Amino acid sequence: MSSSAKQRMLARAARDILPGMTVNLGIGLPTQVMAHVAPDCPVCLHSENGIAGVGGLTAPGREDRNLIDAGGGYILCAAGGSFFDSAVSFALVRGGRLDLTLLGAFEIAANGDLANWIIPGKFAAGVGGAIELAQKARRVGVLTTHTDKHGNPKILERCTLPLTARGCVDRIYTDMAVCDVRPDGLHLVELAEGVELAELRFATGAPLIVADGPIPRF
Amino acid sequence: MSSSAKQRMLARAARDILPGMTVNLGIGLPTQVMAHVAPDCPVCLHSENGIAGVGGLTAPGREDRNLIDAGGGYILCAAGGSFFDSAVSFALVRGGRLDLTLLGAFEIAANGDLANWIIPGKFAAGVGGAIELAQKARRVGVLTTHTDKHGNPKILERCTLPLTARGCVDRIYTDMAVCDVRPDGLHLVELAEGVELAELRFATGAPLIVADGPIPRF
Amino acid sequence: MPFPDKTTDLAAAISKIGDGARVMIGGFGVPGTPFTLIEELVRQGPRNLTIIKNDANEPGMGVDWLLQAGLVKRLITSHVGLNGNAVRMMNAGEIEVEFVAQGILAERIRTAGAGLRGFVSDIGVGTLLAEGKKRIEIDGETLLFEPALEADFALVHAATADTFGNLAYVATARNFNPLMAMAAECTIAEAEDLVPLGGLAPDAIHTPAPFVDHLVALPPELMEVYGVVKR
Amino acid sequence: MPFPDKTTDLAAAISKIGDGARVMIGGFGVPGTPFTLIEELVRQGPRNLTIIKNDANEPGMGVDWLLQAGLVKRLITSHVGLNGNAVRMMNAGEIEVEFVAQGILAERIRTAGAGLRGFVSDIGVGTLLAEGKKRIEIDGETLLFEPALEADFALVHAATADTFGNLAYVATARNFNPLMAMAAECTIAEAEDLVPLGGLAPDAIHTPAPFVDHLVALPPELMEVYGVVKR
Repeated sequence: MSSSAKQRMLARAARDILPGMTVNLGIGLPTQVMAHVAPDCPVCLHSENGIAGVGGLTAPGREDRNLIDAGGGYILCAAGGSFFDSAVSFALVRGGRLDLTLLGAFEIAANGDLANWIIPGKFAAGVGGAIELAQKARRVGVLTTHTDKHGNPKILERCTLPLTARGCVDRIYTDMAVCDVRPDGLHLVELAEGVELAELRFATGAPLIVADGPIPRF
Repeated sequence: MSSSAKQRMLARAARDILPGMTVNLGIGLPTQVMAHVAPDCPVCLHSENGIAGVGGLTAPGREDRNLIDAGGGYILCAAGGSFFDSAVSFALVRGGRLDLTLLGAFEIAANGDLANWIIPGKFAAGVGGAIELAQKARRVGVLTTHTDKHGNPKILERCTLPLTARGCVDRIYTDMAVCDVRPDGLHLVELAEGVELAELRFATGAPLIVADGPIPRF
Repeated sequence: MPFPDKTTDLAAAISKIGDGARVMIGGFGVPGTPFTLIEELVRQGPRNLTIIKNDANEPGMGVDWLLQAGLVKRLITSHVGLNGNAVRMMNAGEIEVEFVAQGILAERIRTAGAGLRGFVSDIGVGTLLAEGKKRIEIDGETLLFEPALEADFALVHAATADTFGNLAYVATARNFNPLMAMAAECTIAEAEDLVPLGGLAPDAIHTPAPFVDHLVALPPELMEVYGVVKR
Repeated sequence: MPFPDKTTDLAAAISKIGDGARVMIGGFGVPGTPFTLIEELVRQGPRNLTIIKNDANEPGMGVDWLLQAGLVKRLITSHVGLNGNAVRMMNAGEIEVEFVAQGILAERIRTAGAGLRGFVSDIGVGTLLAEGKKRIEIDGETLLFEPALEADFALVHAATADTFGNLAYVATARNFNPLMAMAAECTIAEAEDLVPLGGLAPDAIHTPAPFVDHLVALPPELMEVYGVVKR
């Protein structure tokens, strides 16, 4: 993934973060989306270790040893932010008060299944908070390179890895496209600048439903 | 119940409130026990509406409109007291952090069954916090007149009213006696000043086990 | 990072509550009862309400206004002993009353707020209160299933709020308020003191703003019913 | 009304923990991890411990000290991704690891603290994480029973404590600490700042003193491991 393709993907995901939302950004790529949200957009950033109102990353040397996000990054608390325990933090997630989460993925299926926590025999460091975020956020976006490092599709007809949650994904943002999971299958919403439809179909392991007319670009 | 018998009963119950205990006193007679605990005895008084560290009743005219006990009395918060929500308050009770509760009773059975919340057809205003206090405090004392206002025994072989909790009572304090519930039945522990054993047996609706030797008085 | 301003007009906030709504109301006795929100609810008058509150207040106060106005179909509560009017209406069949043990009521509300379906406990096993409850066998022991208790609206009273809806309660006025604020589809808070963003220490917030939908600032002079009860 | 003074000596407090104990340890990453209590636990060296903690810290820190000393039989956790040593020991069969979804872990601990037996949820239904869990049928839907998770000891880290054991945490160092403080037979707290009775505002206390058994005051100069992690 080129740096410019990555920036476009991050900026595109950021456009779906709307004023008034409470949002949780997963570790890795999703965390980087925040830099693309307009600074005056009223968004409450939740991190599952116990804060609503993340105010950005701390400048080096100014870190507060007691104030991190779930990825271990040192953060600021915005005016109007709050701290709470881990039970309240997940009550907020499971109770329907999280409007949006953006997560990473190993595999996504056309029916919205998500696999992002275990590769049996290779990677199994624990599910952390992913399962509850994926299953219970009101809206779930996945942010990922369209293919893995070997060029294989990460979007499949069915996941091969153990699932994080069934049918949970609403929208997929990649370096190549934005796709929506709908009851009748995977819909192409937008195509990245410079990507051809044939190229996208080749890199996608599930049938893509494409509306008539010009495909919007991002 | 004469005023002096009542005071003796309250003072006797107060002697079982030991340093370091967290204690909940039910509405009515039990609440009055606190006046008999030595002021320098380190006891933490819990009220189920959300305080640990009740510091006594407020002087008239000095009430804080936001600070009451579960009976609606205006109270003080001692230095070292804390406030919490109703879920935490009952977590403390059910979780085993309440060392002692003293409750009132309609009926008590020799096996420790307690009935103190409903008289079908007559009185049914809700169980409040009684059931969890009775079932989960580490030690449950009952404070009551030995007989009802018609002179009928309140201590019975079996309760006739719907139970608050089964087998929960450890000790009974009345104007006539202190009795313990043990696996083999109801044991007389102490007899009130001026009460004869025969008189006590007559006023008690269950067999009393009395140890050999002189009976301690209170 | 700015946050939404959730302050709104009293009438507008309460107008969302329609006939048949399930409404949780904070408070234990007077402390923490949102009298101003209740008064406006009575003024607007939706009917057949299910009210979930620890107690029924006292005659002429709070929940009693709703009862007297005939707006309540069902009351889910732990105790109504201080309101003889509620007892009378219950005995006369004018309202349905479901009694729940106080800590179980608190926990069922919290369970809804935590997005869980219910919990399993031994409270009430072998008593009248177990009747009609689903039994669950765990390790050979028969226990009771207590379903989550959720609502359409929660009306809560806070001492202090910021404009985003972070809430802080004082003393024993906390009680059911933070639990109910989590458990309803729509949470409406009234606050005695409204402060700007940052006016509440983030460590001292009892209800984080994401749980609160609408916020009504109370006038500096509170209604008399909020005061010390003279008995 | 005076209250008991629960302050005690570090070694004496930890000496209560014997072989085979189940020990909850607060903290999410560095914030809230009671490093001083853990260090003393390693020094005293009880074996076959079951450790319950959100994560395994990082190599050379906290829980990793217990792992390296060979004191841990079983680890119940949500994620060990930042500690490659824990992953290696797990893969080599040197420790048993039970992974629990983070919010379910928090809630199972809280449920024990609340004196309940378990809760029922739909989290993980139809996935690997549901395997081996008891199913409960509610209104025709198959849900999962999550048992309360209790422990013999909880080791927690507070920013401020009074002598009675009321605790206050700061920022994201709160995390699992208040939940674990409620869930163990015996709760041992370390505190950076010890204040006299009345030194904590009763509205701002996160863990009420009745949940705390022993309190260890930390020296003014904290170990380096409490500081900002340089990566």
